[in-house]
Amino acid sequence: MMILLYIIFAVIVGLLFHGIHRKVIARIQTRPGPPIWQEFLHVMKFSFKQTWIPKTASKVLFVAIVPAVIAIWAGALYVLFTGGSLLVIFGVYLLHKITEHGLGLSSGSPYGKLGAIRSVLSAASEIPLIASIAGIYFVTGSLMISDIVAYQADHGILLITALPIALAMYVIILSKVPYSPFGIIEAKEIVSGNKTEHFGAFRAGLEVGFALKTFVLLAVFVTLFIGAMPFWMLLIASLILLLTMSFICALTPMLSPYDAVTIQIGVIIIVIIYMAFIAFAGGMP
Amino acid sequence: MIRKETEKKISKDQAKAAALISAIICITASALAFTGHINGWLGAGIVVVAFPVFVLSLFTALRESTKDGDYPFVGY
Amino acid sequence: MYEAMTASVTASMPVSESAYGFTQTDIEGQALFSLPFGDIVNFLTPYTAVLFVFALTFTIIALISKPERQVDTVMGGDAYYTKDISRETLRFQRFMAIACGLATMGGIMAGDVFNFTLFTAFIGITNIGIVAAVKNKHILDNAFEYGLLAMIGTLPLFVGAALVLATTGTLSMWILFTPEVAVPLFAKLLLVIGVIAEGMAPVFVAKAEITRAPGAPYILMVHVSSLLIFLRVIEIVISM
Amino acid sequence: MQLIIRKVSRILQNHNNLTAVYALVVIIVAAIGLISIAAGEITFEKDQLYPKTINPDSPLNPYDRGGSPFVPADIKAQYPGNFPAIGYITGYLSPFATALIKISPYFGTTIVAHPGGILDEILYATRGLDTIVETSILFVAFTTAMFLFRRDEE
Repeated sequence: MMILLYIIFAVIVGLLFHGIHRKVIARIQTRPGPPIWQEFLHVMKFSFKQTWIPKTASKVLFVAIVPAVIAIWAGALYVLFTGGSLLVIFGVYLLHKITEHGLGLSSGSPYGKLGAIRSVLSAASEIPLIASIAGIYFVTGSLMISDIVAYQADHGILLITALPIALAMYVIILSKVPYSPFGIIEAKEIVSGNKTEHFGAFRAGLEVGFALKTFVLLAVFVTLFIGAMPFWMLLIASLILLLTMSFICALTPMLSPYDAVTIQIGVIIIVIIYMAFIAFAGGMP
Repeated sequence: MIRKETEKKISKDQAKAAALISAIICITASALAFTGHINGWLGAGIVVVAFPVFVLSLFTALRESTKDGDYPFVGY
Repeated sequence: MYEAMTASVTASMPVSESAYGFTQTDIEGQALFSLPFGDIVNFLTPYTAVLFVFALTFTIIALISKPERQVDTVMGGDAYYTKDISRETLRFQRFMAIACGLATMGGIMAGDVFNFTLFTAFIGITNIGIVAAVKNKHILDNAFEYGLLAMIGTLPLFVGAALVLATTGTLSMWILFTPEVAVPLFAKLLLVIGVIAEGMAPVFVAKAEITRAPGAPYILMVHVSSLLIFLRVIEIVISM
Repeated sequence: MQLIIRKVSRILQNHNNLTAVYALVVIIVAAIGLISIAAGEITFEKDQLYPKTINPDSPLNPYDRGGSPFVPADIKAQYPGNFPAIGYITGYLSPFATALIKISPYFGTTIVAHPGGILDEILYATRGLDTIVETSILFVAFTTAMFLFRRDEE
């Protein structure tokens, strides 16, 4: 498998998805919105700009965190396409959280710091994540993505048979999409949150990493809950999933930080009740 | 933030060289993994490490100018 | 007799990997590597290898990176000032951050439940050490709550390990991860909530406030260690 | 709905409630534990890896391990393959010590001179890495206490 081609393709598609996301949100709010290739323009614009490291920053951390973002998601993409362990991908999801903290903390800027603090707060979203992973293992008996895909070929798609788990995963992915109601780390009152001080080439690199992230998360959801499909179908299914999220993002205000956490804890309680229910009912229906 | 005037800067040539080298590493590793000369996970590991370097050095090489006074996107 | 003994020591040292229980699981794939320390056989799977590399990277960053200088704006004016960390505090925080990184790597590699809980307690102590060096009442208040939590958390943590030993008769993950051995749900829950208290607060409130402390690379190690050890305990609990 | 969320998040965001919230979680888990003990799900495994006989008359109870000096001790191990000379003081050597043995005939003279050397002597009890980690925890805790104490003096 040409891993490099897949990564580059995923970056392009991810950037395009971000653009479509913005366009849809704008149209729902009856604004014209930017063109869908706006995110490419962003990356180009940031890379043409001057780049330096702020004087107050912790230099090594400031620079190293950007390649870390790209590297972890590129690794997650490889694991996804080779049908490796689901645990690795969601390990990467949590590692992404660490890079978010690092982004905000490294610059010394108060806005970045606030973004990092909110990012630590929103780490409660990993609890529904763990609940849904345990739920998937509970239902399918394996965490290898290839096994989960094979299970769905035999037993029907998990989106229908294990809806609460899919719901929990949906909330997790929603909390990482731009303009999400859970996106407290980049709320407008703290400028760009933890990305504030990363400008120029660093910001362009971050956009590339985040594009990879969006693509991987959407593709993981589709693969986990709908099953194996040809590549073009995967892209279309991811796009439809993204569009549902665009509607939510366009129509909901951003939650206040602790309310976002509380709602995510509510989701885990639903998943736990569901798992207790199927445990008592004796396995899957 | 205040710009530190005495900062050592990476020249465009250095950035270009880094981008070229990391691109070659990426392509070689993924090609070798594709043809089966090295393990798939090893190839992926190399690409995962080299690709971010490629992205960052490419963007650093693309930057418009190393001198002050050139703000192409100020205003609309 | 003594010669015979030392000869046997030198001869039979390299233990082949097949001596241990599992080579392939449904959860994280093929075990890559094992390092025996007597009864405690540490190992890496693809999953823990990813975590290990990440922990190593951030430990190295903590080692070589200088701390950032936090900027505070003065309200009602244009002025701002930066906070500097004193040399002693810096050295202490760096020492604690590296100890924390080493403990994290140990916890990730641990192949034995009791050893894992020990490394987790180690992480809790180093985390408090990193934060305790900061001179700021608000942060110290939160660090105090966090320290209380870490102390309470050792109880479920070690009770969990003890229950695993009592109900299965062994502590080795190589045996516990095989499907024949059943670990009660209670022991698993105790392990998880123990790690939650050691590594991270239930809803992160104290930890989020701790993040306000200056010294980014070291404060970041608090998060790196707790999230990685949480990922590891999830893997252990699901595999058991 | 919104009011409930507000109310819950108001409790969660106060760091003084932290231990109370955690204690609630511990109580819930303990309740699950009591239920599962009552339901007979938790049973003691008779075949323990590290068996222990308690002699209540011994003044050393419960630390009385038994055995006599200068005779190989009766030690059980999970992986006897790692212990070519189990029961002896050099029953287990760390990987580093093993490497040194292979290149030097004088390892015995350095047995306490490197980290792991002295612990190799303790390792006859098969769980040496635990000993290392435990002492490291103590060391780090003392370092923190020392740092804070000295800072107060300034």
